[in-house]
Amino acid sequence: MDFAPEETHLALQRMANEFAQKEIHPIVEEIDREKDPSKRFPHELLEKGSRLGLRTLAAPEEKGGGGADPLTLCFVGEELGWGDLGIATTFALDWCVSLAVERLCGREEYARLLGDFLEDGSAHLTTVHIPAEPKPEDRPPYDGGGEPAPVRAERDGEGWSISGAVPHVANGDAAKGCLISLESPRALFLLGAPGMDGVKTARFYDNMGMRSRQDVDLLFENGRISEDHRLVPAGGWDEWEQRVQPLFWILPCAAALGTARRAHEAALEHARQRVQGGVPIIEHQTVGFMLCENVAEMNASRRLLQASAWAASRPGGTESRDDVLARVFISECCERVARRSMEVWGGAGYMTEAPMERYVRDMTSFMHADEMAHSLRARAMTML
Amino acid sequence: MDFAPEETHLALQRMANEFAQKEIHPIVEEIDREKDPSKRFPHELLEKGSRLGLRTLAAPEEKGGGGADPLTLCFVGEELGWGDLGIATTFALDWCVSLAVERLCGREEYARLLGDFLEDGSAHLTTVHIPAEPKPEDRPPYDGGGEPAPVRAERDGEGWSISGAVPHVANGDAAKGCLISLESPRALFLLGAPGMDGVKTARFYDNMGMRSRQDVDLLFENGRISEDHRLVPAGGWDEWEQRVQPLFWILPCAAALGTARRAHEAALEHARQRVQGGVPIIEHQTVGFMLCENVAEMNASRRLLQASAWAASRPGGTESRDDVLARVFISECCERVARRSMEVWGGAGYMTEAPMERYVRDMTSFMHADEMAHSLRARAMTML
Amino acid sequence: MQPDLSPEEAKMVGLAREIARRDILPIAAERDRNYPPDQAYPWEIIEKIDAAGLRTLTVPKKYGGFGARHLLQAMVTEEIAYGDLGVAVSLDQTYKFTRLLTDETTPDQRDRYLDDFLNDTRALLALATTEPQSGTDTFLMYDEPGAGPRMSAREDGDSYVLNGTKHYISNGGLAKYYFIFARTAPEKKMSEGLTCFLVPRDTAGFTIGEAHSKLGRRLLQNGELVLQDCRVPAENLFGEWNGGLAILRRMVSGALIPVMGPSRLAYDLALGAARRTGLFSEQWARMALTEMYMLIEASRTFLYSAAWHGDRPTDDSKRRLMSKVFASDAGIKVCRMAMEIWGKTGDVYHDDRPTPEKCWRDVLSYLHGFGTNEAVKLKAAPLLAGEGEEEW
Amino acid sequence: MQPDLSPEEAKMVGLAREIARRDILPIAAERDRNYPPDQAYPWEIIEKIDAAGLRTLTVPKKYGGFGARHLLQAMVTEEIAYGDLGVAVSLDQTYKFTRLLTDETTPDQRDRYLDDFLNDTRALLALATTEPQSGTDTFLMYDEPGAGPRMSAREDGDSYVLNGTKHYISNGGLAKYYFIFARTAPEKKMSEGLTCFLVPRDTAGFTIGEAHSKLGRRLLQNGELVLQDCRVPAENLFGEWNGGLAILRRMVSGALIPVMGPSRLAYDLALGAARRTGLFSEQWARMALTEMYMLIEASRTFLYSAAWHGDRPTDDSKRRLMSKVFASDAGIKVCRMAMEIWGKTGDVYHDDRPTPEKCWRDVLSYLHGFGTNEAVKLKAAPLLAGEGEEEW
Repeated sequence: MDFAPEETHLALQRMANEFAQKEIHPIVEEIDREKDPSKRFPHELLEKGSRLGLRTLAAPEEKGGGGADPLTLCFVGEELGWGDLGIATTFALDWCVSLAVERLCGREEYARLLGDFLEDGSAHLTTVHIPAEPKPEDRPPYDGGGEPAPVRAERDGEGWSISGAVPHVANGDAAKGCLISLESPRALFLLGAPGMDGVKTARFYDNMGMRSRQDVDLLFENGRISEDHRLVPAGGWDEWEQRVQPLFWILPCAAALGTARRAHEAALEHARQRVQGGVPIIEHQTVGFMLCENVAEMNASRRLLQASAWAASRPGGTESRDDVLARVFISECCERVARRSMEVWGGAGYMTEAPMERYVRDMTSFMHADEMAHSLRARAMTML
Repeated sequence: MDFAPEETHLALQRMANEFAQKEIHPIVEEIDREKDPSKRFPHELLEKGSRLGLRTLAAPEEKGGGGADPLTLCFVGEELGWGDLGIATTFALDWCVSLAVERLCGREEYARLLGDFLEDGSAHLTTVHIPAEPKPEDRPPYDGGGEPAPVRAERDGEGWSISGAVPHVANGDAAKGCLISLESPRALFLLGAPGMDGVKTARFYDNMGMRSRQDVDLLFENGRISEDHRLVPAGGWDEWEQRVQPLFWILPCAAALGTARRAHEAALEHARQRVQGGVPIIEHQTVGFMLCENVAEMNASRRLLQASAWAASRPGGTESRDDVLARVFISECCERVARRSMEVWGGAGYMTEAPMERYVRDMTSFMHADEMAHSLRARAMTML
Repeated sequence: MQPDLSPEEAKMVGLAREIARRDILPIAAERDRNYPPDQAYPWEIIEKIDAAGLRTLTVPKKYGGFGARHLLQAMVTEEIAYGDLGVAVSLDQTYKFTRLLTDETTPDQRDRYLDDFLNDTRALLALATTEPQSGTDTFLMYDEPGAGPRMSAREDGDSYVLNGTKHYISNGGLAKYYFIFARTAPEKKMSEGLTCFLVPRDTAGFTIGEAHSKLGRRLLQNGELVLQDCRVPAENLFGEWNGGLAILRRMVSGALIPVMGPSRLAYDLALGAARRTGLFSEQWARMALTEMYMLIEASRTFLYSAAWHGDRPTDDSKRRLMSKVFASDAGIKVCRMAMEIWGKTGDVYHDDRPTPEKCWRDVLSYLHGFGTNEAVKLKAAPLLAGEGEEEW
Repeated sequence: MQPDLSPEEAKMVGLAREIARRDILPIAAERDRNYPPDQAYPWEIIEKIDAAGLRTLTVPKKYGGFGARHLLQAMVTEEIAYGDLGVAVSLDQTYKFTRLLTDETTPDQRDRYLDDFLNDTRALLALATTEPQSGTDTFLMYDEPGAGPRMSAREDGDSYVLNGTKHYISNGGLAKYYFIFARTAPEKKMSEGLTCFLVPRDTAGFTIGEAHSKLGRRLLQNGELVLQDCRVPAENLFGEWNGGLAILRRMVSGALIPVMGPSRLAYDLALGAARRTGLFSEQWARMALTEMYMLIEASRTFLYSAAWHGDRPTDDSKRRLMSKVFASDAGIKVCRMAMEIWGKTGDVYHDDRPTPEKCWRDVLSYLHGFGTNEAVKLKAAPLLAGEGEEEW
């Protein structure tokens, strides 16, 4: 066993950290303040990142990508999340879909399906799940009068006709490629840029945090997917559920850990500067114990994440149950770290002029960004 | 990075698991029931373990030991703790002192100081801290009328004269070697079997859990330590505090994790068998979510522990702050796992005939067995 | 608010407090540690409790009791539980089932049993539902054929013959009279085939099996009831034939647990230790102690509020149920923090003095006692506001 | 117990409830989201509140107010807070400092200001201690030279001249009258050199600096008070010269926070959502909702109990302090669970409807409001029983 990061991990970590510091940090506050959710997505910044290879970091090297495995991506993702959680998870979603396509279809198909993505520095990827029956979780919590009908797929000749709304799709408006998982019959498709033309953004949500990311309802109006779009032959669903989907849970956690770390660093800095009771408050157990909890939870989260990502980097290595639970565990730890860090700042932490309340909003939104904790636990329960 | 256990880890893990199953499990309930705390220490069993190499597993190979590094010891420790927490921590303490002596003095001195330990299959090791001033934590919580004076060391010619009581020494009555850390002046000593003659066991505590271990007050009556017993030249205290002492926090955690795992396995088994509401209770979210929490906390604990132990296995690798906090984090996780597991059993978990309440007592005693959590946090706080 | 006790009520609380500290606390540790489960109950103390008028606290005045309301019952058992939780539970069970004995029995049953209960200074009561195959099923009234108690009762001439085993029964082996639930239409659901019987301990065919050994609350006997062709006269049918579930529903609709008794003791032991050792000068210890105080006060006001409503039209089962969940979790935290303040001695058994570890072991019984906390939540859920807002 | 309100008191609670739901709740989300901090306060609503007699709730009857006791105050602000926490806090601050204005002012001060306060339908009150360099120091009364407020006041003929800056002041910019604490013996400790002054907003040299933008509770203005050679007539000395700490001690001895207002709203929003979406059929959602109910009821009984004692000799500062800690933590948990039940929409801002996320943002203010929870624990600790047992 060897827990030492490799040279390539460290080099990419430095690069991402520099990008976060020089490019992300200067613009995040302005994005956060922008009221119109359709105007927050930082296209220009993401293209800068793309030129550094961040967008295609997970794509095969022979296709011009970075060829990074999940473990390496965790090092990069944490630094990007230290920059900004929304931006980091945008890249993470690109990585997840890219890895999914490669793993499910192999590299030759990859180029056919994601060629546009590789070449277009402004292209991003997303994913959509079409359940057999609409789930309670997907219904709006308030009286949904006037809501569009929930999405459904119907067999239509050689393909499927897709109609209705998919709620809360990450970066849905910016996506030029969409991985579609159809629950019934279990099948996976990749809808590329042309197919996405028939998909409309029906609503931008104004989320409290991760505001540099898009959270939209996508509306399919007689969209079509056909055998051409299919990723795997029938029967490949297990591979998807057990080996590929877990990437979507764990990779974004690296970004969350980065944001938690940034909140903690700000708390540490404040605790060293702020004097009350005659000494820097870091010397009070009231504060010091909170900072200790932060360190312990971040350490545990990072180790758990690395172990999951390492397993996901090997053939047949991942344990879906553990990955699902790692997602819940890490995101809950990171949320607590951010909140505790805000507490260390006292009243100042609650003010918008300080960065602390933004970290808390970001981490809280993270808990709402993908499948919810209860839903993940319910999923893990069946694998006990 | 490589998170795969090595062949030697797995081989020793199997050996320890077998020992736990065949030798430990059959006798632990009887030990637990024994009322007299001076009669519980399982000498015979420990000698059996010693013949398998468990007692001297951490001693240098060239001196006849197992030469196992801290990471390897974690694999073994978890299986022994899966057998019984008291027995596992007894071996863990042997390993800690053995590693400490080797690290602080090198292998030649090791043989001189611990030769008796290596040869005598019934010999165990312990450690005693002599603070400059008695700490509040070491005072009895109730009115201590008639308590012996707290231990103190006084310069006496070439050595020190030690008098008074040291409270709560693990396996103090069985120890034939004792690592003494003297806070003022900062110095370390190893008192071997002959020197231990002058040390009396003043009291056996009747602990609620980990009852196969000894928890005693040691009474020094004009004990003497001299330069002959000294482990390091003056100035070696930093090495002790930063590189060696952390082993005493983290290695026993492997044992705790083993006990937590055993409790969880029993809960899982029960949840699969027990039917209420028409289905096995594992299918109820009330129960399934608790078991999920167990898995998440054990996974996180194990990864954190392995990372700490791996670092401790390398020259200059360990980070004392992280190790201290890992101890607190892991022990608290394991305590929750045990309690949750008992809850899964409902009323049956509270009954003595089931093993569940014993696991809870064991894990709770673990939280009281070494330095307390608050004290560890206070220590870590100074290293933030 | 402050419990608005009458002087007579305050006197009863004071008597309970005195007995707990003078008579129970000094012997509880020794009995907890060294007595076998079937001999640990301190009968000499129940006689003192009886002499103070506390055994018959909930007996209506017309029968010579105190006629206590729920609030007083909760306060008295909390005081007794400061001495020992097991003793308090033996009393609390008796208090609850006294209401069955005095108000829901037939005149004939009262004639035969009430005087004896009032006059026998050691008479305690018990109610028995739990069986090896059915705990939460019965508590949550999972109303399917086959679920719930399996003990059977069949009519045979002028009597009923009961067969089966109950276990974990509080006061099982201590009580003189038992309310026992059995299936009277075995193929049917509980709601259609469960019946309650009043069974005196000396009934032929009724024996106490194992007295369960437990992690804590060891002064209370939790016993196995073994009924083998146990013949009960027809007059001892309690309530309606096949109407047992209604009784059960009222009886498990929310316990007012005396868990703050041991929690307060643990707090006192911790505060004393913190001052004595000097730990009180550390911020973490001060924070821990104020949190303990907070959890105790929050629990007590919640429990008392549920008890206060217990005698009013505003009585609300979900408030009682959830105060049990809250107070049991809070009590466990309080005792655990007290152990932490006792440091390395916090996990040590003592025969000769009160310890926070005994408080903790005792309080842990409420993780499952009166329903596992998770089951209690499921039981309370359907009682949440149906439409619109809660009537706060 | 159940708050034993008089019919008049119950009517006031009812009025508060009505205003909260009819007037405040419908506009709160829009103002929270879209109004700058210095314009978010809904003045038109304070006029309705005034018309209902609620602005002067704690003014003694002899001056024409309702003369409310602490319990009523707690219940009214909780109802208002269901509509919006910020509005409730602006009122709650006024309630608290009304007692200073009516009972502790000199007859001359009352002559000059009380009528105006009673008649101006928009008159609110504020108290100002916090400064950029001193928050917890002042709260915990860290009594060393240099610690605590730095704002200075020097005598100059018939007046005092105040210089310095306060910040984060609740009602800062909204209030008409301010109780402001300044150092009158700068080299000395707070206990020897702190003095309180009554400062009307229109005093020359007194300006409102920044209106702080906050995570939540955004309808309340928290303002910066900038005093530059602010000249206050000698008659506006409030209390004793150099005797400010005694006033401060009473004023920060424990807040009865209306945190359960937004918590109840969040619960209602979650329960509605769970029923509407079908999530209520899942055990985890039922467990979460009963836990929310439990935390709300435990908090309310604790808070009400502290308030009830507030008007009695048994008033106990540590009970009030720790009910704040408990209820704020509980409220945050409740709102967080409500957001979880709202699923992926749980973190979305809305202008046009109440959401649990606004409740959560609002409630988070109590992590620091009226003392950070950790500091409150340290403040309560010395009040724990000195010797022996707590007087429960």
